[in-house]
Amino acid sequence: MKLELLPWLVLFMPLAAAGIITLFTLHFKTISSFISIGAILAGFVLTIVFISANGWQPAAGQGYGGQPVPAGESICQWLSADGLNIDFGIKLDPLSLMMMLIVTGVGGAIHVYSRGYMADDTGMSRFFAELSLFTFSMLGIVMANNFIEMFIFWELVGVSSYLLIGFWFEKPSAGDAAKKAFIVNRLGDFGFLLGILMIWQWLGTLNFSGLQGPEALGPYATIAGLLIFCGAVGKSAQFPLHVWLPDAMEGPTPVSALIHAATMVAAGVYMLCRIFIVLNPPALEVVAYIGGFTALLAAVIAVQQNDIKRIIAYSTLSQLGYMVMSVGLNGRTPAMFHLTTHAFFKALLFLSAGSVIIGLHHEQDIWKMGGLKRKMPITFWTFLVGGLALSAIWPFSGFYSKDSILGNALARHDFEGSLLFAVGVFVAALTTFYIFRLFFVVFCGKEKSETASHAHESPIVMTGPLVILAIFAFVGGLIGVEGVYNRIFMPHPGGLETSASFASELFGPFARSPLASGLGTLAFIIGLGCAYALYAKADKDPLPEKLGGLATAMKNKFYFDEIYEATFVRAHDFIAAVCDGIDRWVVEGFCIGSIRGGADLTGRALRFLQTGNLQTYAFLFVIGVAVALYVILK
Amino acid sequence: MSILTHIFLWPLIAALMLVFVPRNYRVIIRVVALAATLASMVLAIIMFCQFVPGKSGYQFEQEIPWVDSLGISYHVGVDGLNVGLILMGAVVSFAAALCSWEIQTREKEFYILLLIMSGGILGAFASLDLFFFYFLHEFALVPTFIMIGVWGRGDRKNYATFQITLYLSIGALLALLGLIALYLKSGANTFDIPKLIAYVAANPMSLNAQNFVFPLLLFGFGILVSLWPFHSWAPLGYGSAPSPTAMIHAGVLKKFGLYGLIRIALPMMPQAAHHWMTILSWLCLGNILYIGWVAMRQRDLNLLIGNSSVAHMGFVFLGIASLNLIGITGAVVVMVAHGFLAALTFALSGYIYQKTGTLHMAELGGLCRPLRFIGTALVMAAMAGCGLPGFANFVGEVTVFFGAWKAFPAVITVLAVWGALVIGGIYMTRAVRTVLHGPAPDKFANLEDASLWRKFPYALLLVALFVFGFFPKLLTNQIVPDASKIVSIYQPATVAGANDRNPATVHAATIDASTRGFQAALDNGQTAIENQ
Amino acid sequence: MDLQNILFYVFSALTLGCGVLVIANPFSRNPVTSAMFLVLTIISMAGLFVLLHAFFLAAVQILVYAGAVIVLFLFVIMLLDLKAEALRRVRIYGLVAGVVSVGAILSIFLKSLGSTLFSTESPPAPEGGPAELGKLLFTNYVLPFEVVSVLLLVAMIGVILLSKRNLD
Amino acid sequence: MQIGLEQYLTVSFLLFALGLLGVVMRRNLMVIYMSLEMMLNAANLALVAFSRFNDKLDGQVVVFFIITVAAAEVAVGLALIVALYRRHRSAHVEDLTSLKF
Amino acid sequence: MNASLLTLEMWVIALGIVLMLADFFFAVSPERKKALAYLAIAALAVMLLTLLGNDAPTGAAFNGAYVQDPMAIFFKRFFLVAAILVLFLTAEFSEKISASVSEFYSLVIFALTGMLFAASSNDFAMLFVSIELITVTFYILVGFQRRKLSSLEAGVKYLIIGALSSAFMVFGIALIWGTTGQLNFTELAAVVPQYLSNKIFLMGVLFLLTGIGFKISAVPFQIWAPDVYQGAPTPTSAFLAVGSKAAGFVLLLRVLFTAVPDVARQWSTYLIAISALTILYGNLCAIPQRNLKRLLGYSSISHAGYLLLGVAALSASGQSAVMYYLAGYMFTIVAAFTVVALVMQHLDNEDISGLAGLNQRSPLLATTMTFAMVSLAGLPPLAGFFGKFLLLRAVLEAGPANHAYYCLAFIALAGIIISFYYYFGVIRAIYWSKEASDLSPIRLSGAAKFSIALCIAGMIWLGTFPNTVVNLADQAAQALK
Repeated sequence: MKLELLPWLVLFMPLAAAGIITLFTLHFKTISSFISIGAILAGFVLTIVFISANGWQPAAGQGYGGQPVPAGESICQWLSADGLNIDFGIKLDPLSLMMMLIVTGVGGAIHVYSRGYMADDTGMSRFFAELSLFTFSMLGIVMANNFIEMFIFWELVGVSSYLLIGFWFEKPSAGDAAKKAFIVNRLGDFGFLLGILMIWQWLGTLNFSGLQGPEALGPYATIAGLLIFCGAVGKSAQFPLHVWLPDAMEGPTPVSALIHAATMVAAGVYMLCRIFIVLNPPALEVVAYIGGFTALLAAVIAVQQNDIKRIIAYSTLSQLGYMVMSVGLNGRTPAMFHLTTHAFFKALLFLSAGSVIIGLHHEQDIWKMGGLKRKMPITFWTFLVGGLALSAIWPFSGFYSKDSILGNALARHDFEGSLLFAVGVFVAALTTFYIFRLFFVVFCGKEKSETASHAHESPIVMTGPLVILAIFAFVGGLIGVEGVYNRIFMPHPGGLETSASFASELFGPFARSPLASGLGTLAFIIGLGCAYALYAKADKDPLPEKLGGLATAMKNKFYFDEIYEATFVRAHDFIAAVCDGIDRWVVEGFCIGSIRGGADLTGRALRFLQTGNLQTYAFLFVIGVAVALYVILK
Repeated sequence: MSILTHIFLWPLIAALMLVFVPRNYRVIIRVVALAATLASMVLAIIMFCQFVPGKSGYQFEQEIPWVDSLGISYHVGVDGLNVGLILMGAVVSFAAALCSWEIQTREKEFYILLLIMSGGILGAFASLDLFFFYFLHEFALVPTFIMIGVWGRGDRKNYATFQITLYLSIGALLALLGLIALYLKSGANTFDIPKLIAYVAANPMSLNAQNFVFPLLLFGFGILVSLWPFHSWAPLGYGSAPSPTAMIHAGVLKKFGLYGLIRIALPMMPQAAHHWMTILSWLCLGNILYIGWVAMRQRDLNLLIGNSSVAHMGFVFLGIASLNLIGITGAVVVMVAHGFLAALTFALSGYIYQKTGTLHMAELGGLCRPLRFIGTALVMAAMAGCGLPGFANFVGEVTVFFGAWKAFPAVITVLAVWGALVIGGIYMTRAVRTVLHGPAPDKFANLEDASLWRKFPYALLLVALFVFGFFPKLLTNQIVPDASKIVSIYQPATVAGANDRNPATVHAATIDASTRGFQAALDNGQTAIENQ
Repeated sequence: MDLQNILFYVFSALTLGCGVLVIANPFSRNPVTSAMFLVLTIISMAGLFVLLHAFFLAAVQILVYAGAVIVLFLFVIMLLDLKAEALRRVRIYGLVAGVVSVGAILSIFLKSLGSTLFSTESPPAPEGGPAELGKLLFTNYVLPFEVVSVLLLVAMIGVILLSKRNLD
Repeated sequence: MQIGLEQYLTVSFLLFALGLLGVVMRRNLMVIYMSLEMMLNAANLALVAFSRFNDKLDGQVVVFFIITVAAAEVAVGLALIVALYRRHRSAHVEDLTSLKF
Repeated sequence: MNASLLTLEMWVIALGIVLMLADFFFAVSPERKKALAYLAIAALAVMLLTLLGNDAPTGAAFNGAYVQDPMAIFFKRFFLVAAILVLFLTAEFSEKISASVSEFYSLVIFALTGMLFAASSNDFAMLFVSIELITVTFYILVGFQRRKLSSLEAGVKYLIIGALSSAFMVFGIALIWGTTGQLNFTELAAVVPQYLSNKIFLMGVLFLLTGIGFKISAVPFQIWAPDVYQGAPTPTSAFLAVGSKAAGFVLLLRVLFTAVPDVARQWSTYLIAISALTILYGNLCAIPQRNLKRLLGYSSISHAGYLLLGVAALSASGQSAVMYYLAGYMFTIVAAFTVVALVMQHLDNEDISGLAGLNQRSPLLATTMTFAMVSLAGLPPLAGFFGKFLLLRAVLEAGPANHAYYCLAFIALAGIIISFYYYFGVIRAIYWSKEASDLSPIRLSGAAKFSIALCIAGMIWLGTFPNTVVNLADQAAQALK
C-alpha cells in the first residue's frame, strides 16, 4: 500500500473509532474500549512503520490540481474564496512525527490504563468515544499544515477536554469545571483567531510553509505574535489564563494524565515552536517572562495544596512554564525535549496517583493517606521514578531536558537569561520540595485514615502501563529525542549528536553546562532535604504556622479565581443585565407598548364621534364642508 | 416544467388536498404532509446534485408571463446563491413535518399551514421575479402568526402573536414599498430580477433613487431578519411558537430578508450599499454583542435559543456588509448552516418541553442522563451554536470574519470575534450546564428518550450540519462564482475602501509561489493587487 | 327703481323671512306652523320664478310643492301629532355651534360671490314656457326623464312597502 | 340699481344657509326634513336665476327633475318616518341613538 | 342617437317590473319566492353573458349624456356580478323579510338600474337622477326590516344624511352649470381651464364632490356608514358596501377625470389628505369594535380610503388599480356578509363572539370568513393583496411629482398594519375563542354553497391570475381620458 496514506490513516482511525462507538456500540463497554484502544495503538504502530520507512524527513507528498507541494506535506483544498485559500493537509517533519509518537504512544498507554480505571463506570463507552475524539483532534493539531486547520483542531481538543472534564456531569463541580475550562480556552482562542487574521492579512497565506520572519508583518509584528501566543496561553494554561487547569482535575484521572499533562496542554508549546519564525524579539521576551512567572507561581501554589491531583496539576503548570520560557529564550529543542520527557513522567505521576485514588476508593486528600509503600508497592516505585524524573536528578529523563533548558537560558549571557535561569533553579528546588512532600505524606509514615489502611494494589491492566511509562520516564532523556528535534531546529552538523558515544551522551550535560547541572542537582538536594525534614514523619502540615498568611494565600492559589470572578465574570453579567433591562423595558415595553396603546386609545377616542345622534352627524357633515370650503377657497 | 416548480408546488398541492380530508383521518393527514415534504426534499437534493457550479446564468429556469402590463412573470431558477438555501429549506421542512407529532389538537389545520409555510418559502427562494419573490414569502409568512396564536405555548402567547405580527408585517410592507419603488425608479418596467439587474447595470439608478430605495429594503428586510434594534419579536415569538413553526420560521423564512439583500439590493444599488453598509456593520454588532449579552441573561431555554439565533443573524449581516466575495460567501454559508442549526435547536427544545412540560432552566437539570440522545444532540447543537469546527456554522462564521477583516477597521471584527467565541461560548455552556449537567431532579429520572423514528429529524439535521461542516466546498464552490458576479461591481469601490494595510502581500505571494506553485501565486498576487 | 326691483325685494324678503320662521319660530315650535311657513316660502319663491320668466316652473312649484309635498307633510304631522319637541328646551351649545358653522359657510359663500363678477346687463330673457321646456325635456333630456320615471315607480313601491299595515 | 344675478344668488345662498341651519339645529325629523326641502329650493332658485342670465333653458329642465325627485324623496322619507314613529313612538333625533360607537 | 346601447338597462328594468308583478300570482310560497330570486339571478347572468360579452358595443347616445365606453362596460359587468351575489345573499336572508321579499328583489334590481345608468352617465342631469335612483332605493332597502328598530333608525339616518348630501350636490350642480353653462362632462372639460380661479365654480365642484363623498363614505362624510351598515338588513349592507360605493367611485372617476381634470390636478394635495384621513379613521375606529357588521362598516370606510389612493394618484395606473381593487373587494365583502347573514341569522346582535366555534359548526363558513378577512387585510394569495399592490404602486409612481405621496404610502402601510389587528381578531374569534355558546352545525343550502364558492373562487382567481381583470381595468382607465 502507499505509505503516503499511512499518516491519514493514523489521523482518522481515532475519529472512525469515536464514530463507531457513538453510533453502534454505546451499550457494549468492552467492544468500545477495544475499538478505541485498537485505534490508537494501531496509530502508534503505523507511525513507527512510516518513520522507519520514510525516515524523519519524508519526501514530497501530493497536493491537488497537480501543484508541487513542500516536502512532507500532502494537501487537499478545503475551502477557497478569492483571497482566502484554506487547505486541509498534513505536514510531516521531525517535529510532527515525534509528537505523533508521543500522542499515540503515551496516549495508548493511558488508553489501556483507563480500561482498568473506568472498568466499573456505566459510561465507559462514552468515555472511550470522547477519548478517541480527543486523540483525533490532538493528532490533527500536530499534523496540521496551516493555521485554520490547526485552529479547527485547537477548538476540537478544547471541546473534547470540555466533554471529558464534564464526564461525571452529575457532579456540579465537574460541570462547572468543564464550563470554566471551555470559556477560558475560548479567551485564548479569541486572541489566536485574531492573530491568524493578521497573519493572513500580511502574508496573504495561511500555510505554515508560507510563513516568513517578523519583518514581513510590518509594524504589527509584535501584536500579531502576542495574539498568536494568546492561543498558547489559553491552551497551555499560562498565567493569566492558568486558572482552568487545576479545576480540570474534576475529570477522571486518565483524562488528567492524557489531556491535562501529557498532550493537550503541551499543544501550546508545540504551536509556538511551529510558528516560531513569526515571533519577533519583543514578543519572545514577553513569552519568556510569562513562562518563567507561571513556573514560579505554580510551584509556589503547589507547595500548599492537599489534593493529590491538584498538586500534580500545579506541577504541570510550572513545567509548562519551563517550556514556554525556553521557547521565549529561543530554545525550541529544549522546550520540545522537556515536553517529551514531561509527557512521560507526568503521565506516569498522574496514573500512579490515579492508582492510589482507586486504591483508596476515590480519596484524594493526601492527609488521609500515608503508609502506602507496603500496600501498593508497584505504584510506590513507579511514583518514585516519576517524582525523581520530575525533580530532575541525574540520570532520570527530566534531568536532561530541564538541564538543557537551564543551560540554554544561561548560554544567552544577558540579563533576561540569567534572571530566568535563577528563577528556573529556584523553581527546581520548589519542585523537588512539593513532589517529595507529596511522596512522603502519601507513601511513607503511618496510615492517616481508615481508607488508607484498607488500600490495595491496582490490577495489572493499570500497573502495566505504569511500568512502561516508568521505564520511559527513566531513560527518556537518553533515547535521542533531542537529536530528532535538533534535525529541524538547528540543522547544522553540531546538532546531530546521535553519533556521539553513549557515555558522552550520558554525562553530556555536565560537560556542556556544568553550572546549570550543578545548581540543578544542588536545588534537588536542598528541596529533598527540606521535604524530608518537614514531612517524613508529619501527620499534619507544619508549614502554615511557619509561613502564616503566605501559606493561606498559597493555599488559596493567590485568589486568582476570586479576582476573575469579581472582574471578568461580574463585568459580563452586569453588561448582560443592562442589555436585558433595555431590551425588556425600553424596546419591548416602551416602544411597542406606546405604539400599541397609542393606536388603541386613538381608536377608542375617535369612536366617540359616533354618538348615534343624527344632529351630531349633520353637524359634523356641515363642519366637514365648512373646513373643506375654507381650505379650498380661503 | 422545472424541477424547482415541483419542489415548492408539491407542499402547496398537498395543503390543498388536505383541505378535503376529513379532520379525523389523522394518519392520512400526516402521511400526505410527510410525503409531500419528503418529495420536495428528495427533489431538492437531486437538484442540488445536478447543479453545475459556475455555469453562467441560472439553472432549472422556467418562465411564464403572468401580468403582461406590469411585466410580472412567473420565473424560477437557481444559481449558487439560492441553491443551498432551497436544499436547506426542503430538508428543514421535512424535519419540521416529522417533528409535528407534538401537535395534538387541530392537526389538519396545522399541517395545512405548515405545508403552506414550507411551500411558500421554497417558492420565494426559487423565484426570480420580484413580485413572486415577495408574494410567496408573504404567503408563507401569514400562517406563522396563526400557528403561534392557535398552537402557541406559554402565558405570553397572545402578546407574542401581536408583536410578531406587528413587526413582521411592518418589515414585509416596508420591503414591499422598497420593491415597488425599485421597480418604478429603475424604469425597467419589469419585475424580472435578471432583466432588472441587467437593465440597472446598463443605466444605473440615480443616487437619490438609490438612497430612497435602499434603506426601505435594508430595514424592511432587516426587520424580517430581526436586525438590531428591531429584534424583540424574535425571541418572544419563537419562545411561544410550536416547535415546527419555530423551526421553519427561524430556519428558513428568516433567511428571506438576507437573501433579498444579497439578491436584489446589492447588485442594483452599489453606491447606496456602500453608504449604508458601514452603518449596517455597526448595527450587526448590536446583534452579535448586545443580543449575546441578552441571551446570557435568559432563564428560559427557548428564549435563550431565540436570542442566540438573533445573534447569529449578526454574522450574516456582517458578511453582507463587508461587500467582498469572502464575506458574502461566508454570509450565505452561515444562512444555510444556521437554517439547519435553528431548526435543530428548536426541535430539541420542543421535545424537552413536551417531555418535561417546562423550559425554565431553573427547573431543568441533569437531562443528559434520562434523555441520552436528546441530550447529546443538544450538546452538539450548543457547540455548533458557539461556532465549533466540524459544524457548518464554523465555516461560515470564520469566512465572514476573514471578509470583515478585509473590509472594515479591525475593531469591528475584533468585537464580532469576541461575540462569537467568548459570549457565544458563555451562554451556550451555561445552557448546557443548567439544562443537561448537574444532578437530575427525581421527577425527570425516567423520561423516555426519543424513539428511533423520532430520532430521525434530529439526526437528519445533524448530518446536514456535519456534511457542510466537513466539506464546505460543496457549498462554497457553488456560491463563489455567482457571488463574485455580485461583488464584481464593488471591486473598484473596495480599492477605495478602507483596506490597504498590507504592502507585504506581494512579497508574501512570491514566497508563497515557491511553495504552492504558480497558480496559487497568481491568486495571491491578485488578492495582493486588489488589497492595495 | 322699477316695479320688477320692488317685486324682487318683496318676494325675496318674504322668502327669507318665512324661511327663518320655518326653522326658528319664536312663537310656536309646532311643526305645523313650520309647514305653513314653508308653503309661504315656496309660494313667494314662485314669485321670484315669475320675475325670472320661468312661468311654467312657477306653476309647477306651486302645484307640486305647495300643493302636494307640503300637504303630504301636513298629513303626516297630523297623523303623528308631534307635540314632543315643544316640550324640549333648546340646547344652547348646539344652537351656537350650528349658527357658527353655518355662518362660516355663509360668509365664505358671500365672500366668493362678491369676488366673482357677473355680467350685470340682463340678456333677452328665454321664454320658460311649457312648450320650450317640453321640447328640451323630450329631446335632450329624455333619458333622465325616463330614469326619473323609474325613480317614481321605486318611490311608489317603497311607500307602499314602508306603510303597509301588516309588519311581516 | 339693476337687479342682477348676484342678488338672486345671494337670496338662494341665504335660503340654503337657512335650510342648513334648520338641519343642524332642529331636532324634529319633520322640521329637519322641511329644512332639507328648503335647501333644494335654494338650488332651484339658483338654477332658474342662472338659466335666466345664461339665456339657457337647461337649468330649468334640471329644476324640473329636482322637483320631481324631491317629491319622490319626500314621499319615501315621510313613509320611513311614519314607520319609525309607529314602531318607536317618536320622531325625535335624540331618541334615535340605539346605533352608536 | 343609438338607443341600442341601452338594451341592457331596458332589460334590467323589465326584469325588475317582472319580479314585482310575479309576486302577485307566482310567488305564493317561500320556496317559490326563493325560486324567483334564482330566476332573477339566471336572467342577470344571461344578460351579463350576452349583452356584455367581449364584443359589447361602445359609443355615446343622447348627445353625449350617455356613454358606453370600456369603463362603463367594466363597471356594468361589476354591478351585474355584485347584484347576482347580493341576490344569492338575499335568498338566504329571505325568511327575515319573507312577506315582501320579492319587492326586495325588484328593488335590488332597480338599484342595479341606477348603478348601470351611473356607470355610463356623462352629464350632470344623468348623474343626478341616477344617484337619486340609487339613493332613494337604498332608503327603502335600509329601512326594509320594519320589525327591527335598528333597521328603521338606520334608514332614517341614511335618509337625512343622504338628503343633506344630495342637497349639496344639487346646489353644486347648479353652481357649476351656472358658471360654465355646461352640463355635459366632455364639453365641460373643454372650458374648465378658464374657470380655475372662479370661486363659485370651485364651490360647485366641491359641493358635487360632497355628494359623491357621501356615497363612497369618505372622510368627512363617512359618519353615517357604521350605523347604517349595522342597522340595515345584511344584504342591503353588502349591496351598500359594494354597489353603492362602486357607483360613487365610477361617478367620482368620471367627474374628476372627464369633467374637471384640471381641478383634480389642482386639488391633488387635498385628495391625498382625504385619502389618508379616511384610511386612518376607518382603521383606528375599527380596532375596539365588537359588532361584526359595524366592524365591516368601519372597514368599508378604510377601504374607501385605500380606493382613494388610486384616485389621488391622478394617473391611469391609479384608476385601473381602483377598478381592480373594487372587483376584488366585491367578492371579499360579499363573502363576509354572506357568512354574517348565515351565522348571525338567529342571533339578535352581530357580536363577534357569535362566530365562536364556527369552525366546528361549519368549516366551509369558517374558511370563507378567514379568506375574506385575509383578503381584506391584503395578504397573499387573495385579491386584496394584489389590489393593494397596484394601489401602492400607483401612489409611489406619482411620488416624484409630489412628495406628499410618499407620506400617503406610509400612512397606507400604517392603516394596513392596524387593520391586521382587528381582522385577525375575527379569525381568532372563529378558531380559538373559548366561549362557544352553541355548536349546532349550520345547514347550508346548495345555492348558498354555490355563491360562497363563487366568492372564494373570485378572491383566489383575482389574487393569483390577475392578468385578465388588470387588462380590462387598464383599457377602462385608458378610455377615461
